[in-house]
Amino acid sequence: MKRVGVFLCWCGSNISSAVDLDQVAEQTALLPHVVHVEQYKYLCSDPGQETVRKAIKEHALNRVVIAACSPRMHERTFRRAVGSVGLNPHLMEIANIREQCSWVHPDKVTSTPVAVDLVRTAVAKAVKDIPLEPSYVGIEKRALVVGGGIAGIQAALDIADSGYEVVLVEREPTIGGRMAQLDKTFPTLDCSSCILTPKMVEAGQDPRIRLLTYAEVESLSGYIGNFEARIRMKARSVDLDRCTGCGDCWNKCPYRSPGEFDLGLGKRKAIYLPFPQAVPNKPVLDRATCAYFQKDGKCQVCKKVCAPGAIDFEQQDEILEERFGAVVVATGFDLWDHGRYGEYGAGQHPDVISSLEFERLVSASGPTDGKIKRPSDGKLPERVVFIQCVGSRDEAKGVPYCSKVCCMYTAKHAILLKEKIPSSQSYVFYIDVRAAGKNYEEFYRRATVEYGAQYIRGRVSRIYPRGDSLVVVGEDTLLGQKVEVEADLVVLATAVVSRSDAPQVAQKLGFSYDQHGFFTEAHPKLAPVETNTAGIFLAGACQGPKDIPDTVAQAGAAAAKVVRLFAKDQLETEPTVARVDRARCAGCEWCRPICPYKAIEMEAVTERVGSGQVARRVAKVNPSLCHGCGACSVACRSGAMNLLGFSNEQVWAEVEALCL
Amino acid sequence: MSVAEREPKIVGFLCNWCSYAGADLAGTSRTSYPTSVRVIRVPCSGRVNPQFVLRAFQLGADGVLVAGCHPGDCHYSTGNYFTRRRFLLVKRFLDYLGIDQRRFRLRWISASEGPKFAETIREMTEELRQLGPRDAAAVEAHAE
Amino acid sequence: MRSEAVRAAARRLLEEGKVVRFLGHAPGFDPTSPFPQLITRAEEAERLVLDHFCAPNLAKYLLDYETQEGVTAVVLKGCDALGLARLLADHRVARDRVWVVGLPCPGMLDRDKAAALLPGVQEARAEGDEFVLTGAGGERRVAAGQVLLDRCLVCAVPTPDDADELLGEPVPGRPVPREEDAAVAALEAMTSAERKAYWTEQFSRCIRCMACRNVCPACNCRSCCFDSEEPRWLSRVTDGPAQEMFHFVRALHVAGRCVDCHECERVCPMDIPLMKLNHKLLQDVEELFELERAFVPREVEPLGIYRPDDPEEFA
Amino acid sequence: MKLAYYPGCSSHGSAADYDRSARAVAGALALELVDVPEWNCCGASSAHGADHRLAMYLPGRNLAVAAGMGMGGVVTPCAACYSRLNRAHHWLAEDRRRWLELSAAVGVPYNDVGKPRSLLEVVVGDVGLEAVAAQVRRPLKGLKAAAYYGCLMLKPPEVARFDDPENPRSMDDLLQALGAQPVRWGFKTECCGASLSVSRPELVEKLVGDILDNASAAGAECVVTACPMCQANLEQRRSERHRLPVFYFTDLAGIAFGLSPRELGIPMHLGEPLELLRGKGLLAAGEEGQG
Amino acid sequence: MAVVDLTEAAKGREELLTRVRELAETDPLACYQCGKCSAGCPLSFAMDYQPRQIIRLVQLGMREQALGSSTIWLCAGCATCTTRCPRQVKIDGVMDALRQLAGQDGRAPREREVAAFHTSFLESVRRGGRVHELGMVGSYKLRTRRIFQDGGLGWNLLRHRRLPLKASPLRDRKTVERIFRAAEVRG
Amino acid sequence: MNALAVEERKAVRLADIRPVLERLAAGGKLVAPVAEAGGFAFRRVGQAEKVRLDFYNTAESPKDLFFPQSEVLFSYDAAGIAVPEPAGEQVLLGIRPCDLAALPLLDRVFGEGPFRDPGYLARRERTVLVAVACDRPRASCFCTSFGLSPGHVAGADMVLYPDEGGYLVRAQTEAGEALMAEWPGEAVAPGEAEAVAARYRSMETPLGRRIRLEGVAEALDGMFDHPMWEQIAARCLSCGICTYTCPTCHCFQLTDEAKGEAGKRVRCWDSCMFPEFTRMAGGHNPRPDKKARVRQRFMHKLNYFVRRWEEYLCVGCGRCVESCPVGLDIAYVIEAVQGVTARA
Repeated sequence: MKRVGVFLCWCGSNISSAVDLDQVAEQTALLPHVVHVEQYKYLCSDPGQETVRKAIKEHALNRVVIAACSPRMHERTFRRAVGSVGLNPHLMEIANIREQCSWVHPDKVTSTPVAVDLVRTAVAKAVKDIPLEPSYVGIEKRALVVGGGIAGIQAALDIADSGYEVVLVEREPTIGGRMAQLDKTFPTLDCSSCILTPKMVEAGQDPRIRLLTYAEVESLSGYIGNFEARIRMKARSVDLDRCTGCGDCWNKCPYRSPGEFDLGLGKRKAIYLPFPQAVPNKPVLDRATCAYFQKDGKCQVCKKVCAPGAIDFEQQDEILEERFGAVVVATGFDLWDHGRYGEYGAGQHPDVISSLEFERLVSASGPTDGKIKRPSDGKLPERVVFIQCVGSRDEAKGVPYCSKVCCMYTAKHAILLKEKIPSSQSYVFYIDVRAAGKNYEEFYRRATVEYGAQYIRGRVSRIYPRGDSLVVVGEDTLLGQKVEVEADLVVLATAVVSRSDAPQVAQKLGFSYDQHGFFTEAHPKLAPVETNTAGIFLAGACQGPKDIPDTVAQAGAAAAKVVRLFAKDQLETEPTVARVDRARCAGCEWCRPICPYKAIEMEAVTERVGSGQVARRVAKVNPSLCHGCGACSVACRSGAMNLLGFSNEQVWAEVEALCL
Repeated sequence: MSVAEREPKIVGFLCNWCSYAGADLAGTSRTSYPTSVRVIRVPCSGRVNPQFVLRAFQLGADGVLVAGCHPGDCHYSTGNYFTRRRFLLVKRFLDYLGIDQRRFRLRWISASEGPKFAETIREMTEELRQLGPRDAAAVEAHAE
Repeated sequence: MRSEAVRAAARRLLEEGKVVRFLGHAPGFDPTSPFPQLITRAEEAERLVLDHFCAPNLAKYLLDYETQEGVTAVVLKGCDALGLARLLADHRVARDRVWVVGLPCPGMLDRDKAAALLPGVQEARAEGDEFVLTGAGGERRVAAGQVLLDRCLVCAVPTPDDADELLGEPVPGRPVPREEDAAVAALEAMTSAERKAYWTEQFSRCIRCMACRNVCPACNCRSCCFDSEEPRWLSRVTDGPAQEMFHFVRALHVAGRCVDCHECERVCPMDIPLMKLNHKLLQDVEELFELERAFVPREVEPLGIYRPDDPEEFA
Repeated sequence: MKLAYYPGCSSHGSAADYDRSARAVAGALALELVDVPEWNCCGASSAHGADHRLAMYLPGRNLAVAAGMGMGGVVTPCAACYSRLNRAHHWLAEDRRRWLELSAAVGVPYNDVGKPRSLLEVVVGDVGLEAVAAQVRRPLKGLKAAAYYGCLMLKPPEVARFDDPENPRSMDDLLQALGAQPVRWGFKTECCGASLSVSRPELVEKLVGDILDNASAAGAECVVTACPMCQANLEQRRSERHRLPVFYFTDLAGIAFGLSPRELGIPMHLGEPLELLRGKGLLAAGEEGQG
Repeated sequence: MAVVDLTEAAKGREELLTRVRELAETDPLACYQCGKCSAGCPLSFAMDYQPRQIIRLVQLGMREQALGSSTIWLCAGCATCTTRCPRQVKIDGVMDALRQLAGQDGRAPREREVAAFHTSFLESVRRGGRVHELGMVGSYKLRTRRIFQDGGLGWNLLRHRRLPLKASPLRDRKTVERIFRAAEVRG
Repeated sequence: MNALAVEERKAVRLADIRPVLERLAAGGKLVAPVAEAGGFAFRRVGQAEKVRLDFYNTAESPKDLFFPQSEVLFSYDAAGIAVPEPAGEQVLLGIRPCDLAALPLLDRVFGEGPFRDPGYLARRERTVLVAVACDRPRASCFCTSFGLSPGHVAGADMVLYPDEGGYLVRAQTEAGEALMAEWPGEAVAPGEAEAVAARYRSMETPLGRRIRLEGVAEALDGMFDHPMWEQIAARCLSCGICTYTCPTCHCFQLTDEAKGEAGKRVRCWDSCMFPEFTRMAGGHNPRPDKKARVRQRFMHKLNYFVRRWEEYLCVGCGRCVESCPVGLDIAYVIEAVQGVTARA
């Protein structure tokens, strides 16, 4: 038997002055199941709550309706009050007769019927309330960090520093990422390696961090606190335990090919260390360029010279299975391929290069030892044109968004150029200079004023060769005239884009990504490092173009979120989650794609039919993942999927009560 | 009460995170609006089953309002996109069955848009008043 | 038409043990209304027929064997095969448990139209673009357009594209403009009140026999919301609101999922124009969500996905 | 292969030579060209600045008539006509309601005849370079040629849908197949300003000069076009300092196939085109005569 | 330089934008003034406004300046601008649209000869269904009173049999006349 | 029932029936066949021209006029309980012999035994039945199998016999005679009228379908678990067409509709073909599958009802045969039973 108690709050005079509560009480008392109606001046106050508690006991109430202010205000308060006398906290409903009645309908004559309706509706819902219990899940206090660039390194260090174990997975043979390829960093012009290398070493040495380089996450299953990852350790052909990193192998290896780290501007051996500061400081054998694998199975020079016997041609890929409580994704970015710009030579002209190539040319550890030599003939370029927004802000051929970092690094390039080749002149074609950051505008000004970079506002239309130089044609839009520059080298600030396999990574790990392949944060303002999958966090440019300071800040934030999770022993989940009526569920899986949290999976059930047993598939909601939005319950035509707390029965009853 | 004076009845399904909070804001800022609306709180506009909407109409609602976060701002990230798709169809379909599509509204109302909520109710009330009670039109057509 | 072919197929499949049951058609009380026939032994193959009156879509019957052992063979026309595609997309049937005997369909005859053209018609055979009807009343040659089912006049998918074997050469679809859309447009041209009156009248005839639901390959829930007690989505009382609710929900639940097979309309004993509801939704789905051939089941249904740039009418 | 052929107005006048070589080469490649009956002017560079509808209807009528011929598509040798036909085709393809509008306006029912193609496109794409090479009797050995595509055959790419609008390759490949040596140069797709040739000759002379300068600098001995407007314009608006002969690609294909300059209408070109061919040893003794 | 009164310009802005959008099937407001169009324009050296500036004039509603410019007439229609525009503005279409608007306004074209050429051309098409080059050039010369321009060239062409004296019109000359009328009606 | 036992009463011949229809329609009590959506239906008619006596049998039987699909038994509100007024008088014109024969079967269910249904009986009481001898049987008809015929008109107050381009009208009861009193028409001698009636009684159905019923009920006694049911069920769609169009099916359920403090109890048709027909509150369903439900329907018609009332619950109207979307034919079932017995 349902016994509903209704409590009407005056809220001082906030409600009572605008609503005739006596009349509300009178009409409410007539409703089916209502056994007790009471008014009180301030229900949320201690004595007010006590009134409710007392009445529950005295009148053996098993449902409570509070007519007061918005549930967004005091739902928790009254749930607690109700719970404290042994009634399930979810057997309580609130009728919002303040914000949505007395405060907006000040005339008693018209407001009172509204209040009556709202209370009746709340009673109708309360009658359909059922007791709800939260569920609890344990937490595996180990973090998985995917991607070993500056974002991943920072996140791993922060988590480890808080005392938790971290596995850092990097698909290249070394950690370091894009930042390792850079020469200097704006706006301070610190050497990139100088600030990155110590962190790499720290990550390599921290006993709580396990580095898995040359490795990739194959799959991730499970849910917050309880993920299971399969990690593929690619065959490196080098036994990392034996290798000392002495360098004999790569010094003796007779085969050279263009090096990835230098973007093909320099050469590396078939067995190689990507760059001198690599962590781990141990080589990898590239089977695609190694004579042993590609030709005759002979050569074996590296094996012969390796004193510790670390070379292992037979090594196979290996799969590790590990459990984690949280995941930080920091898989970084790529640069847009300017081969799609036919008007800039479609990537065919050797002296039209990307800005990252310029970084390698200018880097002391680069293929030219820091001398800016142009690729075609090694000449020192005197006239260098930098073009911004190549691929960025270009819906037609590139991406519509601003890549955020190009303005600043181009200013840096102009400065570095002038420092290295004092007789040079740089020209920068730009559309807008975006220098919003601490000391950024000042830095850009230095490039123009101190270093004499010639900034021309306009997008270049065409680059074509004339003799051994390049003609760059643009408009100086401030002048309103077409301009031409003859250049020795053209540097294109190509757009920052997502990794080409970002969608697959997102699908594999189970969160969403935008139309450009950047990973989507759970909320652009309030949850910028969370994904919509609980327990998976984002750091760095995999989420969107970002410079180093922003990346490091976000990595720290992601780490903080992980640590916050690990600080608990158990996760309590809200009980207002979706639930499946297995008997009704047909297993059509319509609910599955609609769930933003991947909380719905299929399970096999067996049931008796006649004398036999049959197996069939039905949906199952993981309450730890479900956020209770209810989208699945609408997708479910049969009504097998329901949302506790806002069930079909309850909303239906509310509609019927409202429309009386 | 004569037809002209009768206040139309609107059933409003408001999502907890944006629109319900927006309606609360109208209250805290004492922005008065017609007493025509009665609110049902749902976690997300994506929770609103079109069957609820038709039921409200059948039980005598003159208008139905579904309100949720602006597209892109859904608390559950994607719920309102599904809402929008679903009700693009439902609105036309209700109209096709003879429930004038002006009687149904889906609105994006954020937690800060108290005035927009009040304005929506005012507009809808006015329009519904002009449309007249729902059955009258049908009854008239039937009588021909 | 192809009775011998279907019998041979059934015999072969059952004898070889490729399938444990075979779903085809058998003659009814009158040869113009064949019924679905299940056989499980090769010698029963003689019972089967396949003629120009075999309109019933057998796909839905596959649900009956969902949890039973063995592969089921089923005779499907192009339109029926979309019904199977629907069941597959809804994970209600596993493809490897079905053996599709595809019928490239030249169009099925409307037994009422045929009977009106030749009372007592018993048989029909196709000759080019014509049909020759024979029966007690003699023989009559009629144009295909006069006697085909409405749906066959505009059939875009006469041949199943997912068949395990075909009974004959593929038949191309007819690129005929959809006349039903004109019916939808005519309704759209009415005033809201006129539409209300129209549907009230149509729905008032409904006897809630549920045949439309039960025959529909898209209505494949294990338990229908209409049968639910709590909440009582649909009142048992057959008054105006309940009839409206029934038809609104039925149509909406197949919105974006309807395979346009017209079976609901064919089976309706009260001749309620259900396809006018389905076509309206089909048309809106195609227009609003920029889909083509929305009646072809796809992996994710139009209402199971969204696009951030979907039409915005709700600001 | 049988195609509807849209010759364009200049085939009856300033490009009568192109018309000849085009038909001759098509014949050699077993392309059957059937003239679109009663074709009308496509509106060229004038209609689109005067009236948007007119600019669609004029070429649209030709497409409608061509569709009625039931051939494997419509082809035109002229880049300007190609552009206008494609603009109309694109406009019609965007919205089927326009089919009715056009049918009513031109009095011919419109049906899609497929994307209008240029003769170059047909030769390179449909016939194929292998088939072309197979016809070569006199490889154009040592002939350095600048393939000049102009603008209208390629731009804008969503309408033209042919080759890369910035770095096209098809004519270069064709020249290579004929045995010639295409030069790398920077002005392949620059506009020569033909539409202003009559009204603003002094501007056009600059454009033509820039193009020919760049071709000469790249070492070209001749310029090859696939457009009667370009050919005429380059020939007529060049200054004294430029001596490069300007060929149609069909001229060189014809020569390579062993056809005589006369059959190809080459003597109708201005300047001294035959001198170059003679110098390269590409003309037989009997072929040195008049045009 | 004169000061541009933006509030004044704004009065005709919507109308101008609407007409341009209709005729050019593109939105000039998408342009962010990068100048890539002008930089690639082969004729920008001769124009009074850069193509980019024409778009700017349209954005601001400065109809007088846009329709009175030489640019819209000097545009050769090569579509290099449209091909390269990062915002997918059909700039060549905008030029066409502005020429049409100038014609509809009955405005004297800034480039008289260019306009006269187009008029003569279309006249020739309208008359015979196809252009008769000699007739068309003759009419152009009369229109512009430039009787002797290109005399030598004409002779040269005649000599090379590339300038036939006789026209070769359609059999039914009304065919094209009807199309012109249909377009005028749709206008 | 013996059709010949009817007392001789007045008979007239009408060359033109329109004036009579107009008079009946004007009274506001006429229910008659009208054309509707490609078929025919019994509807209350206000204008005589809408009546279609050239109808073939209606898609729905006229049982709805006595046993409505939804019937409010009582309603309540704060003020108390209200029982609806009994139905007013009506004239049902055009009922066919088969449907007419179904009424006595329903009478047994609703009018005999300890629970008599006042609503049903009131409607039966207040309805004047004007039958039409069947001149348009359909291919699916098999009334003659049940001892009926196109001329079986027992129980009607009056009968219209289509004859010689007009109608021969014969009263069979006082009520019928009273109704006929004011009618025009030329009086007909009793012998002539009987001759017409006899001609109809001797007519066959068009396909001459006759199903042997001997021993069917008895045979079914032992066939509850027969595999035949599975074969039959394999075709069934589980829809309710057969039961809802049947003139004799009469299952119903009660439902309460509450709205706040007010509400009503409504009796609605139900169908044994629906899965939830026998589902109990706890979820248990004694007839969990199609086979059990299909069997129930035929057992009820051909066995259980016979056991209780010694009559088959079928009149051979052919509606279920005609309307069944998958051609599941009751005659086929009967034949199958016969086949089983023959083999046994």
